[in-house]
Amino acid sequence: MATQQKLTMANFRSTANIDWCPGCGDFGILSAIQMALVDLQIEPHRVVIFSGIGCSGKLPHFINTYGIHTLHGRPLPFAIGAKLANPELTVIAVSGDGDGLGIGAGHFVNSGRRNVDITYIIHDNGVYGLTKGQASPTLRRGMRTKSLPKPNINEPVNPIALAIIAGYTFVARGYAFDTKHLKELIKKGIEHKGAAFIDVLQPCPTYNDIMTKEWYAGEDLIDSATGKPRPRIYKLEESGYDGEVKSEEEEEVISKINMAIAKSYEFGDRIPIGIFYRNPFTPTYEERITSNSPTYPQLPPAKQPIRSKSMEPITIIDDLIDEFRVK
Amino acid sequence: MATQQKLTMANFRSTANIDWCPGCGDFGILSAIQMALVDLQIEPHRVVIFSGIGCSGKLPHFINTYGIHTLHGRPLPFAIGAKLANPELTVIAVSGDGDGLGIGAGHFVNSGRRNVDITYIIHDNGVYGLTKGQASPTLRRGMRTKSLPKPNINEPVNPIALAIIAGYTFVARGYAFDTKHLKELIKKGIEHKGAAFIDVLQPCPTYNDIMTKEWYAGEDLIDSATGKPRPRIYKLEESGYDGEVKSEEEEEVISKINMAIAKSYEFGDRIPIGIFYRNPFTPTYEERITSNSPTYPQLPPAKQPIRSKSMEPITIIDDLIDEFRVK
Amino acid sequence: MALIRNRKFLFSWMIGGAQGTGVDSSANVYAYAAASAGYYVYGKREYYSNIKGRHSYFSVVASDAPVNSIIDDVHLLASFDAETVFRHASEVVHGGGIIYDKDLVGERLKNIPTIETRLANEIRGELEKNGLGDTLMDVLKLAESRGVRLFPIPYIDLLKKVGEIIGQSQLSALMRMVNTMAVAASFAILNADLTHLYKGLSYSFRAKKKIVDMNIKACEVVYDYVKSNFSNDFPYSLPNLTGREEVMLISGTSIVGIAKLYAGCRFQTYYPITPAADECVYLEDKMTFNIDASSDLEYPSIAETKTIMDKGNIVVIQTEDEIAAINMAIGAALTGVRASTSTSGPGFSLMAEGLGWAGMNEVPVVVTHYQRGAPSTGLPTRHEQGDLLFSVFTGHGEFPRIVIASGDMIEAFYDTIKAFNYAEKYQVPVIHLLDKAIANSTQTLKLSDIKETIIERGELVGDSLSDEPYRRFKITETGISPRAPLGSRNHIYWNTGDEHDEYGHIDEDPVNRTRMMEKRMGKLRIIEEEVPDKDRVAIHGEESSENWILSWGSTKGAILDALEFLGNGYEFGFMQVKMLHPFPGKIVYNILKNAKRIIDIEQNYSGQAGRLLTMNTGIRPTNYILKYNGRPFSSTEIRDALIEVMKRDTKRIVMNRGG
Amino acid sequence: MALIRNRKFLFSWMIGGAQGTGVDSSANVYAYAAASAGYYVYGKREYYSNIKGRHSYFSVVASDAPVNSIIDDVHLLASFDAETVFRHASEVVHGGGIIYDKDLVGERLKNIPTIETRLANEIRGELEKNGLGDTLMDVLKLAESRGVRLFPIPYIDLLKKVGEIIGQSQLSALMRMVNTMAVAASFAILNADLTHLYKGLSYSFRAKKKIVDMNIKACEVVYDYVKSNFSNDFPYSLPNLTGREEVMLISGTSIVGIAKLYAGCRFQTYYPITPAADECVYLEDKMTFNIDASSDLEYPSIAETKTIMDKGNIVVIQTEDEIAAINMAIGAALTGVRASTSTSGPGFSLMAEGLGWAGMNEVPVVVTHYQRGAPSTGLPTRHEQGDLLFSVFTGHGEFPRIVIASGDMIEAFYDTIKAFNYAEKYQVPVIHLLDKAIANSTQTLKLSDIKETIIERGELVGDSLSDEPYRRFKITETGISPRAPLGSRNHIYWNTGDEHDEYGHIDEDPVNRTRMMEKRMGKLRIIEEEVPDKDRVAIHGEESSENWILSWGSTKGAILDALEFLGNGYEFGFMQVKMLHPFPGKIVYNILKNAKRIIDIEQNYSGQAGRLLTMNTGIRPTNYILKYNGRPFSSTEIRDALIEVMKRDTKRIVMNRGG
Ligand SMILES: Cc1ncc(C[n+]2csc(CCOP(=O)(O)OP(=O)(O)O)c2C)c(N)n1
Ligand SMILES: Cc1ncc(C[n+]2csc(CCOP(=O)(O)OP(=O)(O)O)c2C)c(N)n1
Ligand code: SF4
Ligand code: SF4
Ligand SMILES: [Mg+2]
Ligand SMILES: [Mg+2]
Repeated sequence: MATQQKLTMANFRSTANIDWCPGCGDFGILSAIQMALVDLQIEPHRVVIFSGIGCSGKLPHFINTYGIHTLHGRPLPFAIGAKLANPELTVIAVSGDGDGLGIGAGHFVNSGRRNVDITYIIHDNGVYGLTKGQASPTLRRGMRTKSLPKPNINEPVNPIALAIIAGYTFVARGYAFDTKHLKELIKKGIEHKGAAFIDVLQPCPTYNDIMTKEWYAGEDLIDSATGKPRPRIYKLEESGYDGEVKSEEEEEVISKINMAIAKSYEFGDRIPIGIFYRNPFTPTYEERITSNSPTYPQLPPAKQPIRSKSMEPITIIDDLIDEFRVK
Repeated sequence: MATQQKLTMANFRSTANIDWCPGCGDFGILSAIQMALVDLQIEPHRVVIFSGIGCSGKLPHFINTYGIHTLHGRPLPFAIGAKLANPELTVIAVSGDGDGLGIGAGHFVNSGRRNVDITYIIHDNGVYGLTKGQASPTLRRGMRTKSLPKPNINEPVNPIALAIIAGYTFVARGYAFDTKHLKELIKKGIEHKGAAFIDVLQPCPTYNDIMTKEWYAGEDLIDSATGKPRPRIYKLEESGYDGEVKSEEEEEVISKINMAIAKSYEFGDRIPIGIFYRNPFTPTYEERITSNSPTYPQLPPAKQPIRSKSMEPITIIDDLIDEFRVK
Repeated sequence: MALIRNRKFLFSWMIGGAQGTGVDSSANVYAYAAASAGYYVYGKREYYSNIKGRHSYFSVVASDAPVNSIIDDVHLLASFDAETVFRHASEVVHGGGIIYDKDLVGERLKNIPTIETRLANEIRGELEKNGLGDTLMDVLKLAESRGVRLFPIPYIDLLKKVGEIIGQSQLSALMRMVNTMAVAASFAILNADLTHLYKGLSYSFRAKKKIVDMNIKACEVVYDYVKSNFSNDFPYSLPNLTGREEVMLISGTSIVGIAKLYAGCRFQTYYPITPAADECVYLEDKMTFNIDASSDLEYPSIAETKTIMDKGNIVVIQTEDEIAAINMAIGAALTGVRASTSTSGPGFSLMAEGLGWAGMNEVPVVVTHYQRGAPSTGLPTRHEQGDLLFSVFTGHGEFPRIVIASGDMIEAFYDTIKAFNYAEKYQVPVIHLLDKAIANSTQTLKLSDIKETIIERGELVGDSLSDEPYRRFKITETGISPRAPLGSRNHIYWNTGDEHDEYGHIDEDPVNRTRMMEKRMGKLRIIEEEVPDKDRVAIHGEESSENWILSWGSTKGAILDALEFLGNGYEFGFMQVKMLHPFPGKIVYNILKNAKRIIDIEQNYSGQAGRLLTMNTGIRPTNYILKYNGRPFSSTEIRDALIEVMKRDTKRIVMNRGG
Repeated sequence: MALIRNRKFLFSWMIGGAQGTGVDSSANVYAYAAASAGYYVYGKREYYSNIKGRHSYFSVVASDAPVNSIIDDVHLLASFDAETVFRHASEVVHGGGIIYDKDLVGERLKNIPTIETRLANEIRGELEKNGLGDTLMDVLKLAESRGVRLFPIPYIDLLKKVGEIIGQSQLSALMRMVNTMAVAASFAILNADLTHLYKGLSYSFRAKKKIVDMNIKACEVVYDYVKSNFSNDFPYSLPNLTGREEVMLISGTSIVGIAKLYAGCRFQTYYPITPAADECVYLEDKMTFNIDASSDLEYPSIAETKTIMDKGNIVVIQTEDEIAAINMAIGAALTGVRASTSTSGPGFSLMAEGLGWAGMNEVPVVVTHYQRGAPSTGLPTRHEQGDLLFSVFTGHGEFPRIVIASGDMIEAFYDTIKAFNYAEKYQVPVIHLLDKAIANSTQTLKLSDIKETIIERGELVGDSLSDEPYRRFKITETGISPRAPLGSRNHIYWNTGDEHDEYGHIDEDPVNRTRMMEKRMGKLRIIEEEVPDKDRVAIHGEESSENWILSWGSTKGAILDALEFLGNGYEFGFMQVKMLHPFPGKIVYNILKNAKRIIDIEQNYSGQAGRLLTMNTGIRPTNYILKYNGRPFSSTEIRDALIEVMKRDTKRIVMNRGG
């Protein structure tokens, strides 16, 4: 690669008009991704961002990288297809919580099992934003956000625990309005070799009138001593928690899984953000493909020539046909 | 209900020809279900068994109860629809591991969140039986069963842990060839108020040449002391394990969840069967519906009259229309 | 059927603004007020797939006779932001007026990022052509030069005044009333009776009396301002009318919701999607309702004890996806319940497999399918009739289904009930096609249009014991086998998506297979024989004409209105196909075989109903009037296009109006 | 095109037995042996959706000229269980023979639970009519009375003998060879050369020499037994033939797999489903293959460094469902890779939404769709052509796609390559229709039929920098915009399922919408203009005839063979539609407009191609020959039905043969 000018935020801004509601947490996620790419100095054309459908789904349009706004619930299969076809791409996928954990739950679970080297971000706002505020799978039972005619009767899904059980090897939670912290998580997620999942708490000021910015800031939890709000959100790394798996030993892995899952149930007056779990030892899907198909890393599908310059196929099928030849 | 003759196995046998392979674990599951129904003395017409597609999917045809052989991956939505429409039915759903955890994973997760009072059984044989032995989601990475051209490159899903995280309130594992034990699990699952999930280890002698009956019996693990095989399978209840949640306290619930998940990773030379987790405190979906809709228990959808004997609608819509009337 | 030709009055009002600033509710207030003043009203909503900030607008037509569509002309444009005026000023007719925010006249086109580049260029081009700059004032000047009256309103000043009266000094809180003020200004200009507006406010804000009172104050202030600042000679007015029948003002999704309850639907599943979700949220809200427990009730056979209650309930489940939605509805339907699911294009695509299972197992399930701009995610909040052929052929293989489409809200009401009747009588899935135009429009409907109806449930068997084992799929002459709900004593059966024998067990025997295919598919013939012609095809206009219009679904309103506007000299027969599958080939053929012209009017690219016509009768439309820009036809467009067809025999006219 | 009329020999052999007892592999051995002896061979497999125990059978036709279908007559039935004889004895012709297990003659029909009640009753009825009981012996007697020769074989005794020779005393191990013995007995009766059989065994068991050797011993023993126990005058024989071209013996799924590699497909996704999975498992097995690194390679533009290797690889992913399969393939295709997914009916239903996204975003993706018995789960292992209309109209809304169907294996090979060429040239999803009959049949194909071909990739842009920003959906005259793979320098773009502007950003502007619809849908016209007629319609038979056959897909073989058997006196034109969408309306119309008879031959209930014909040309078929019992047409059936049509002008003939 030729020496390049240093990339700045401007390089990652597209010309599309951002049409999220004022005060939406999605703005924070957008900047965090852009900042992470600036920090990592990845050229825009080497990045592809996939999204599903929802307010969150519009995100790729606002970033100047390849942006593929797919179908509701399906960003993961699309993203995995692109990444495996061209592993040199930096692939990020984003979903809403309905997108990723409702209609997309089957892909969520089965993608964990593959551990493809992508970064997957869920905009966790507790509602189906773009369809006007129905309960999303993360909304707690009994809650009744603005648009619900009746309180929610579904138990919420626990995205962190689900991701760990599904096999994601990097599992973290961020907060949309702590952009710097989120940026760091995204950077680590991109740098992590394997499937990184980041659940991002994202206030939706329009429809989620319960889990608001103020709520996360603990404005209803006044510390009797200081008279100040006690923020719900705190950072795992500042609390001495370490979710990093230190060795391949089953015992170590399971103990870290357990610790992380126990932690993931903490969600009320205190809400942890940061890395819950990271296992650098599980081989990526790309490595596993290589074990069956040794030329894959040098010549992944997108890099393979398939014809000569005179348009003839270059695949030799004589030996394949010969297996069926009648002798 | 008039006094009835005692129901026997014969009452639960259908006339359809059972066409599983000789030695298939599915036979054990079939008998266990039939035995459970006999033990519980539930009249055949009050039971509906839903299944997906696969060898496992044929099961309802072999039982003399209502039997609904649905689509690949979809028994849960069908079953939940029927149960909620008529909560008096005893509803059992069965899936293959591909059916329930591959294509059906999204329903698996989201059904846990509802805790509808049904019993869900997965035939866990590590392969896609009816399509001739491809790897199922529970097959471990690196394994190469009979029909695979290459070793499996997916990480397995952990059905027990997934079920607990998803919200099933009764989570157990059985073994197809310990029919009595399995029968007891199924009985408890049916009696449990809420969503009961039972993962059944099911040898597939035709395609899974690794996790065979002999393997479960530990025939490759010869105890050097006794010279006898050391069975892999052991019973949780005999090991002092108790997965029953004893109080509604969050702490108790989370500690039981953690214990169960830790246990669920034990799968190798020792494989536990029995109840991993049971939480009797979570309200069922039926109860939650009732909280919004008080007439539901007495008049669930299937029991409601909707017309008069002269075929006129009996729903009064005057007040509904009045809300839109221009005054 | 004669078309109304004695209409005296038709007034078209439009309000616009950013999403989230109350355009919708102020339009409802206006529409209700106009209806309350004695008018028939039709309102059309346009909005982006966006929650806040993008431009939305509402057109409301008021008339002394029933009106079924919008027209292109705007008589009075009410606005409170600049974008609305930039976008819509050119639609206001000579003699019409524009209400706008006096303080915004300096706004420049190039500073409004939500106007698409293409449109901005078009507007700029028009301004330049007239030697104007690109401010709001320039646009207004241009309008004025075309004879449009300008009504500048100092909203902020007036709001401050209101604030003083009600004791609220925070401007941001007051700003929420600016939309109401635009309506009140309209009423003042139109010399209309404010009391109707107040009724509209009470209707719109229901329980929230405080808000209503505040808004009433705001109305008064702006009304006074208009009266004292502008001359009272605007050519249009909305005097109180008398003599109209009692009406309701309702949207398509609500009337379908009511119809489902009335039809006895007791199980509804859905996954949120625009525009179907509104119907489902309505049903969630009305989960419990009254039933007439005093009538001679017919209980389902499986109800062993007859519980008498005067409240019924519907179970409404928000599922994890549309696959679960269709399959859960089918599961419920198997218990004998009337069950349905509502969705739109993308969701419907995901239901293809489930629909086939229902067809194979002869389960009555109703899919209410609100079409929207497609393909793929398409134009989620815009209109289209693009899913017809897909609905007729959804799913691999061949299974019987019924596809019906409603032309307007009253039809939607009855068709909803018919959908369940067909589903149960013929034991087939029924796809009820609606669309965004019906879903999101509001219209005054005569209360007298809601008449008695009946519920037909087809052959249901009870708990009776018979000598032979129950055969769920018994081969009968009609192909219809008596149906038993799950849980019926003595009627155990099996279902499978595999080919099956009469008991429902898997059966691969070739002879059985052929029989079962014929049993199932044969039901289509029975349907053709039994369903009355009028429920399959509606004929409007001049039956003796050589010139025929072929259409289906919500184009009906605009076509009927256009035919009225065309007046004498243009006589058309108008064939509205109501049952699209099985296609009423014979009926249609007999009418169209001698037509000189067959003009296919549809809101899609390929003339899908025209293609079905050819497939089923061999007859081809001679001309097409199509539109696929995401906006419903106005009656003006259809009128113009019909004239063009008649004058020049243009073969394919693609309309592209609407913002 | 003239049909072969100089065939001298056609011999039909059948083997049956329970699934899991080697019916399939013994049929392959036989077919290979016959091919090795110099014959052309066509083999059809029938089996239940079951792994072990249900009846399966294989019909193999051998001839001195290419053969493309089976016939109804069986000349020699080879069996080793009772069920096969009960089921198929009646198909054996006068002069033919039945090989069976001597020890099973006492088996009773009523003790065979896997025979469907209907069929058992039919067989019993036939026996009773002839005053016979219900044992296997009775069935054999009946056959004998019709002039069928009986060849009882004492399999167990002979196996024991084999056991002695090879030193294996466990009968259960020896039993696995009983299928081979049935083949060897056939060879003995047919006076055929055993060395071909040995080649067949080596081919079938590949590396497993020990098994081959054991089986050879078993062949010898049974051969000797037959030779010394039966007279040598069976009317049919299989002498070595010379003069045939070099051939391969292959199944449809394998040849498609090879074609995909040849076409440069480097990414395949699938979710297991019958019968598509076999193709995918084949590809998984051939994950690495040779490429001609010495030719003048054209590297993709994004390959910054050109790695030269003589091995290519294909990534084959077994996904969690078909929704993931289609979408993952699309994701891969976006990187510039040729990507495809293979499926059957139920899986295809789940792809409806993904397909629409590909259409909307102009992504070249190939769906190889093997039809099977439908609707729903249907008849998973049986044949049908029931998904045509669904394929043409899959998905909500309107988007361009290409639907092609192959008539036989060689067509399947070239069509696979064309599918990718079309997909890339026109940037549309391509649905390649195949079916169970092609997938699971084996046929001898001339090696010389695999000729050179080219790979057309359409407009691909490289990394070149241009002055203006890249517009992925640039409006062009053809509607085709130069395509850049993800990762290309200077070509950043966006995709969305929403309507979009030229850059790929969401755009709801009505004018843009209309343009984009026209851009995309307009490509169908370009396809119609550019694709040569012969790739859209194939004409066989007598072009000058007034009597035309209309068909598509795998019926081709049986129709061609039937036309040959009909001989002079019956001259038909046979129009095989190869591209079903866009439908070659003009070409077809010009040929059929003057036809007196149009006989639509299809394997579905509603004559789907006939309906497409009418929809696109207004022309209706005059007669139908249909079959939907899950079994492919035999040429005999088509011959008989054509005669019936010609003699009696029967309008709709539904065939129902095949077990
Ligand atoms: C198959 C399908 N079903 C439904 C929809 C309608 N839809 C659009 S956005 C959305 C939900 C978005 O919620 P979420 O994923 O939480 O994203 P958010 O808007 O909250 O960011 C839905 C259901 C769709 N586009 N496609
Ligand atoms: C939508 C769809 N995709 C694929 C199939 C093909 N199919 C039939 S059975 C089966 C897998 C069965 O595996 P599993 O669920 O593990 O059940 P088992 O046979 O092992 O009991 C599949 C994929 C189908 N019927 N429907
Ligand atoms: S609706 Fe909520 S999530 Fe969507 S843009 Fe507005 S604030 Fe953000
Ligand atoms: S293939 Fe396996 S799971 Fe299926 S019936 Fe045979 S043994 Fe059982
Ligand atoms: Mg959300
Ligand atoms: Mg399985």
